Amino acid sequence: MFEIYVIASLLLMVNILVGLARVLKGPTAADRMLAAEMFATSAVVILLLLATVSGEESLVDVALVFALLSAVTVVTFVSRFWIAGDSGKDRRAGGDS
Amino acid sequence: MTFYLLLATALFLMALYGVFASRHLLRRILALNVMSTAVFLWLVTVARAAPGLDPVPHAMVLTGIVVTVSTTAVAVVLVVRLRASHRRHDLP
Amino acid sequence: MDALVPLFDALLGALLLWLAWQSIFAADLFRAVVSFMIFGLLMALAWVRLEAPDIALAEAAIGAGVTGALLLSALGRLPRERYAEAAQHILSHSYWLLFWAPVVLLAWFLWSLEAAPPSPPGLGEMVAIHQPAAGVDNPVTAVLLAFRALDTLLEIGVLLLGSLAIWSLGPSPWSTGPAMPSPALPAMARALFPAFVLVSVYLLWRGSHAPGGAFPAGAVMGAGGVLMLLAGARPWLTGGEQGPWRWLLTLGLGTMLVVASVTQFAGYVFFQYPSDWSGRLITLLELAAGLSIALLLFALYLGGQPPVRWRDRGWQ
Amino acid sequence: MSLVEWLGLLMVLFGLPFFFLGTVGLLRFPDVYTRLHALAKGDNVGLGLVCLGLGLQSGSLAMTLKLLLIWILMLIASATGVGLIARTALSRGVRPWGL
Amino acid sequence: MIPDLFQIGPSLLFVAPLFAAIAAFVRPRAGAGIYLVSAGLITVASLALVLMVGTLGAWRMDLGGWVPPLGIGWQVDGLSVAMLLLTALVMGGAGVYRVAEGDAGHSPLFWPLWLFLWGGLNALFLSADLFNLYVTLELVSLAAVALIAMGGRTALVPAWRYFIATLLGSTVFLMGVALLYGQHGSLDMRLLQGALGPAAIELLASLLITLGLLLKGAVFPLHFWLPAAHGRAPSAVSAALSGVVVTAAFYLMVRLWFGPFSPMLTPALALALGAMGAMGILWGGVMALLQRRLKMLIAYSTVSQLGYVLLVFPLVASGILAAQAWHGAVVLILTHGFAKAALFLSAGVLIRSLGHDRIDRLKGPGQGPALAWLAFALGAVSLVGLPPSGGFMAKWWLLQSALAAGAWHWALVILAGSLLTAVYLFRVLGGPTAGAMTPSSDHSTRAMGFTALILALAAWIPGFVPIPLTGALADTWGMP
Repeated sequence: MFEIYVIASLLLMVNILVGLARVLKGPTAADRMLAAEMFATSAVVILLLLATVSGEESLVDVALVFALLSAVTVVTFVSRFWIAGDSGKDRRAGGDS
Repeated sequence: MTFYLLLATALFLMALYGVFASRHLLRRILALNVMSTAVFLWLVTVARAAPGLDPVPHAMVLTGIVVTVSTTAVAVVLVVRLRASHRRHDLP
Repeated sequence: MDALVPLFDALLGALLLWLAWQSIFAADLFRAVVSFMIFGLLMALAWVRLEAPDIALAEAAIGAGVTGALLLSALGRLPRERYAEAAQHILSHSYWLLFWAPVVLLAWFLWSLEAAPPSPPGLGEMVAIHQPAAGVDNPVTAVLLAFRALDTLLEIGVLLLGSLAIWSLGPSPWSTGPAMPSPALPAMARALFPAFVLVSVYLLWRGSHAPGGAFPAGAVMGAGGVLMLLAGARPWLTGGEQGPWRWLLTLGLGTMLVVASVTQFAGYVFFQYPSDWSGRLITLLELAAGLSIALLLFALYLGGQPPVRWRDRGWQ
Repeated sequence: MSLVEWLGLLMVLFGLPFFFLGTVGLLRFPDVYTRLHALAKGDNVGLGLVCLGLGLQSGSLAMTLKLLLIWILMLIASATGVGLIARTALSRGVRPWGL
Repeated sequence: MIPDLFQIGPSLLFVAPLFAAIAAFVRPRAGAGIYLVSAGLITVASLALVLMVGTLGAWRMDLGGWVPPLGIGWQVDGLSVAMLLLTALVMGGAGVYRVAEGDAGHSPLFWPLWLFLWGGLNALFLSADLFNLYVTLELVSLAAVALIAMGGRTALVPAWRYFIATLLGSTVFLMGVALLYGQHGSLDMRLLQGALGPAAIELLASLLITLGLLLKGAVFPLHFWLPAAHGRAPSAVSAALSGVVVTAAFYLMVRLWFGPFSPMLTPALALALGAMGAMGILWGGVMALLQRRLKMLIAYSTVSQLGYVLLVFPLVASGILAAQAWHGAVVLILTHGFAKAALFLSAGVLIRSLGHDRIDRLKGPGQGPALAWLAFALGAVSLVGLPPSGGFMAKWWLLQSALAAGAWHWALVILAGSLLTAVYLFRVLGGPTAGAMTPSSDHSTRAMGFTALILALAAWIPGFVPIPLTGALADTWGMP
């Protein structure tokens, strides 16, 4: 059973690797941010799987911290960087901010 | 474990190059952060290879992370101030 | 399964290298910052692979919390032009020595690595022998707060000094309220805040016998403060001279200094804990340090001296 | 292995494809709004199934509660985050696909 | 039980500035008062430590009772207490100058930052643990960068350059420390002493550490950040930076290369370090000659004068009169610190009373307070190295060693550097001596000039009473 989990975490890593294409392409900042959020979730799952495989309970704590703090990044993103009403920048969804 | 030592060395060199080659100040801060992460990676790998998992490098890295956070914060704020007062964010 | 683990390592290493490259040389600055944040995320996995969950915890708490928020906020204050000349070569006059010397040295080192692989002696056994005398179950905590307590004292000093340095540069450069009135944001902050308190208390409690302790706990709490600030809560921390918060910011450093020096008058050496009290003193130091670290990280995020009186925005 | 553990393994295996589909959506969907949709599936359903499955296998109440907490936290974060990003994108004039 | 003075003394030097920093932060209005009380305490303790080492010999402390390699050790020997005394006098004097300057336009955060800088420096000079040294170096850099930035808008860019250079230096330093720890499982300098050999990794580690320190010490090809940072900072801060903060890097180089790294100090390496020093002496001197602002001139002079310290490596490696050369380098660090602080402080007084520091306009009659000019002249004479000043003793010892070893090129560099120093400093002094000097006008300018004068006089002490100083220095672990 544990082999399956190791394979699963390996596949999730490949998943992250593929998803990096969105970070590269954009086009808007939100697209890049979304990809990062996606990776955070994937990392949480990898941590949980590894915790089960290794029996190391503290990895679940690491996952817990990631889950708790993932909100902070998104909220900072929309309230400090990619601010509402800053229009015209993304009109054609091509201009990156 | 040699793999992680090589990874740390590669990251260190790449970041070192980045500190010199990049013009934007924020990018230099990122490069310095990658550089210290590479040093931490080296220390933790050494701890892993030692007999019975050496906790001293772990403590050193934890201290180092806190120090890096403070210096990064000061550097980031300095960049913002520089931009506000000099209208520039790149320096040779 | 034995073949899978090196594969995992290799994939992780390739991703880390690629992300580091992106965060230093990406043409678009926001892409660089996002890559750096993902780099931090995956570094946590590397720490786990190297059996250092305590560092993974600290990296997760700080990278996804205050550092990420600070970088994004600073980026919002910088002009949004594209940066095409990502890696301009400015290795002019005096830089060459500084750059090429380590490169040559490390290349030479890599070449000699195969000949003589490092065989770290480590201090693991010595820590294990002396750990009972320190009165804590977690070896990393024993090193941080007993054997190398001076480092930890100075580390908290560096945090305090960092906030002072930032404050001395001027008032907070970014507006504090939410950019867009949204009912969802305060609701989320209110829902999450108990979770922040719960998790940091839990981490502080875990620290005595397992990975955790003052720093991750403080970092989680500090990030919770940042979230509340962004959601429109009025912070308690102000720039005035009155009030208990200046004491609280210095509580960690002050407590460590007092504990370190007071025992000398009872015949102990500097920073020696009386053996019966060691465990309890370390718990006290963790509590004080955790509280200060949370406030100090929040202060670092503010990016400048907070106003003497916050505009009362309440819950929007 | 007991029946509960088999059930757990099955749930984990059902949860994982959501992540791969999420990535496919992230890469192939035409605009921010549709990509948000793809992302939310992975966060909510995929993580939920994995957490439940691992919780069933862990056999300890504390661990199961912690796993549930992780899922709930991620739910809250992703629900609000998706809303905020979509709202901001609209107000910044990012045009939805097909309009 | 009676507290042990050998324990209390060093720990007081560490604890007092940090406590005072906290107090000055919590009670900003009482900042100057808190500073004066703590400065007096620290200065007395530093003097006491010098006397104790001079009469009773050096000792070590194991913090928390944990013996290295497990714990962190402090060393209290001749070299450390000499640096602690330098710190106490320069930081103390420059702080009093700042008090005399008055509160107008000062940030209330100045005193906490200043005291943090002092505490960090004291911790640095006491520490015998390489990782602990890294943390103290970072503490010192952070405090220094914030203090430089207090020089106003024009100081922001120099502050940034300094910060990046010093952060890079720290990180490279830490990489070297990590390599050493991986090899030996120890961070204590004395434990590493016997263990290090000429193996490849150890040589690499020591070179990385040295590279980091060269960057922090602004040694010739890496000096790019120093002049602007020291020239733009407030004068009291410039005095502390040039007098103590930069020299901390040189202190560590001397400590490490004559301590744990000594098996790796090959003649070629010593020659390379000496050549960098010599280039710095000449380049810094020429650049100082070309400056148009007084504080920039003094800042370039730091690049030049500290180059002398690096000459100690080839001179000691030659093996003839090695102790002489070593003493010369350490006394040079001390006298340079005092003289340079005096120069910056008197330049500050001149800026305050004249409103500018343009060298060409300093010439002519009635140019500023006499006390400041006196301090400037006394400091300049010691910096040039004219007898019987302390600077003369330092350069004389270095010269003697060079001549005894037949190293004519080093002797030539020493003399040429002194000549350059004389030319650029007397270019400044040539003006006011021709005209009439006015007595100091107001009370605070007089007090400021007086602190500068005291520091200038401190630079002369080794010229008159070299014996006690060398007596204390002789008990330094690892001295050749």
